[in-house]
Amino acid sequence: MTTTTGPHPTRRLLLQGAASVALLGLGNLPFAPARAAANDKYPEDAFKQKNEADAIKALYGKTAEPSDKVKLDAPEIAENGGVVPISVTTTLDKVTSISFFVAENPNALAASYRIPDGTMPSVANRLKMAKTTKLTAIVEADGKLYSATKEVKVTVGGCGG
Amino acid sequence: MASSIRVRATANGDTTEVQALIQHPMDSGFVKDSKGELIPAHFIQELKFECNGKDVFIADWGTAVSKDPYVKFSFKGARKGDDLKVSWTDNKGASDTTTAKIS
Amino acid sequence: MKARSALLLGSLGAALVAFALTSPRVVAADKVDPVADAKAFQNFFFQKFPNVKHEDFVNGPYSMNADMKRQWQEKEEFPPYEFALDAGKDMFTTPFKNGKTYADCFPNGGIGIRQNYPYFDTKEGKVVTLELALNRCREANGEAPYSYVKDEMASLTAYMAFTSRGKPMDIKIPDDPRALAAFENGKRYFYTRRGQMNFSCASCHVQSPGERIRAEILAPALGILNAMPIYRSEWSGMGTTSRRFVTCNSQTRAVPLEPQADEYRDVEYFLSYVANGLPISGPGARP
Amino acid sequence: MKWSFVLAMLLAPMLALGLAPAARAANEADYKAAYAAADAASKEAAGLRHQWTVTVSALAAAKKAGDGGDFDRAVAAAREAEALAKASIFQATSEKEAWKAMEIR
Repeated sequence: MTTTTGPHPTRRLLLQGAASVALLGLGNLPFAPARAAANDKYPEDAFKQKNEADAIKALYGKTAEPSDKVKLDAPEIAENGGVVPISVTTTLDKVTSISFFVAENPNALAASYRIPDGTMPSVANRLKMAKTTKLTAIVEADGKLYSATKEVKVTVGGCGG
Repeated sequence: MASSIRVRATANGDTTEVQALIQHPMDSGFVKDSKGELIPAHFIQELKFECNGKDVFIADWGTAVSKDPYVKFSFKGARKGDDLKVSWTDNKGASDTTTAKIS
Repeated sequence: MKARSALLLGSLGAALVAFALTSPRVVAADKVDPVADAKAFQNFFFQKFPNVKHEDFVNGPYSMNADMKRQWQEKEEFPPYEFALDAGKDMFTTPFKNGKTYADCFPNGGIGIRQNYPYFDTKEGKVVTLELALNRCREANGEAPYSYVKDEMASLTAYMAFTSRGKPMDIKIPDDPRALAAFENGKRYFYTRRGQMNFSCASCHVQSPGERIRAEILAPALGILNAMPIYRSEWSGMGTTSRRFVTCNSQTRAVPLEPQADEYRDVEYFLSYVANGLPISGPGARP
Repeated sequence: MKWSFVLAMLLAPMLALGLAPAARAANEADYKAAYAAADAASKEAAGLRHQWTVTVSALAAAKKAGDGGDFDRAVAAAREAEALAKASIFQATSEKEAWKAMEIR
């Protein structure tokens, strides 16, 4: 198994990610009005986006900032890439949407949940991951986006056959 | 035919915890079958939970949700004995619905 | 001439003595002693993993790794074998065309008896496993047998296992030389290296349980069948004991035998007997 | 020690190539003979219930190449299948006693 990259490169990735998103954000401000909350119908376009930054933009139309108020719980090594138990909870209030992005999947956006008021801001679900990947959970609270990220190692099992 | 949705909704105090397991292949469209042909995408896109006439939770799912999908959440404002309506539709237009009593 | 024959006799005698000394166990091994084997087998694992509770061994890889155990417990809140369990319950109570049901084929109506399977059938002189008994019940009632590696059989065994959950494994070996031979044959199969990888079951499940084989953690051999049948995320579906044996063989690049071949029945007999006393935990969820 | 080891590693392949006789192209008769030998060994391995999956696939590859007239590849695959089958036969016979070494006593 290739040795995994140390912590500093993931920070570098994050910075690059954030930088490119910011640029994109600036780039299309004039013509695409940023939609405030996740709209109420099935976000078809967001699910089609390949990479994470485009998916976030298509779903929320704005960028997220990492926040330690978003608690993302995922295994360090997935027992199986087909069934990875993942959950997120947050102490932020006025949460209207929670979404999960699996960077290395064919389409980054995995699942998005609309949280009406009166519903607790926490979700547990089981997602598929194609390979070792960065997993990002995004919480939309009071119109702003907060994120948490974790790396999940994924590989096949058994001795090969 | 038994419903494809298994729901457990338990209320303690004002908070109701809901767990759902749904029988569905959730084919992503990226997987090949034994003969090497792509299995077409067939996955639940929207899963809705309603209680006392109000949506309490709506899931928009893509191709990365596991087979026989599971979800857990909790919400306030319901009491023991209330009905929780659960319904899903998939990308082929199929759907299923069930109603569970909050215990 | 006399000297030479004396010399010959002397060397023969020495050889015999040497043979006896060097392999006392070999002589003793000829007499099959399942009770001693089971005790030695269990002690090996209890000493190798002193802080694993004895009954935890039946949880396979999850008894070996905390992170995996957490993922398992999350799955167990609403386990993926729920559907197979319900299907098995329906099938168990749906009568055959001739009006009979599985309950008529099994002691106690098939409820709470999984811990006694496999058993040695003295009439047939062979080991009979739960999967074999279920198919024989179907054939006896004019129904087509199920595949040993597909979902229908897994649903039936899942329901029967569920009705025995927590009961200690209770396999009997009658005082019948053929039963002892079947036990020994199962033991031999378990320790015999096969396939191009040149692994035996013991290479992974005795020498390195708890260690990783790529993404998976290897389960200890003790109690490894107590959770059968299992829902495997790898297969995203149910798996019977037969399916597990067949796929394990092909992983080591050994051509699998036909399901319910004598060797598989005997190795299931051996593995179940040495796990006597450990609780049934089927149906199980595994990676 | 390290240098001599590296040197040996470099020399060995060159020597082997140089010495190999200029093999003429295999013909159908060579293929038939090689396949028959491989098939016999494979059947023996199967009889001992110790067959390897790689033997079966090498044998199939040999047949496919043979049917397609590519006798060089067919003979090579047949020889590989025979070697694999013989290895599995050796494994079966040696394990008759060797398994006891791993037995928990």
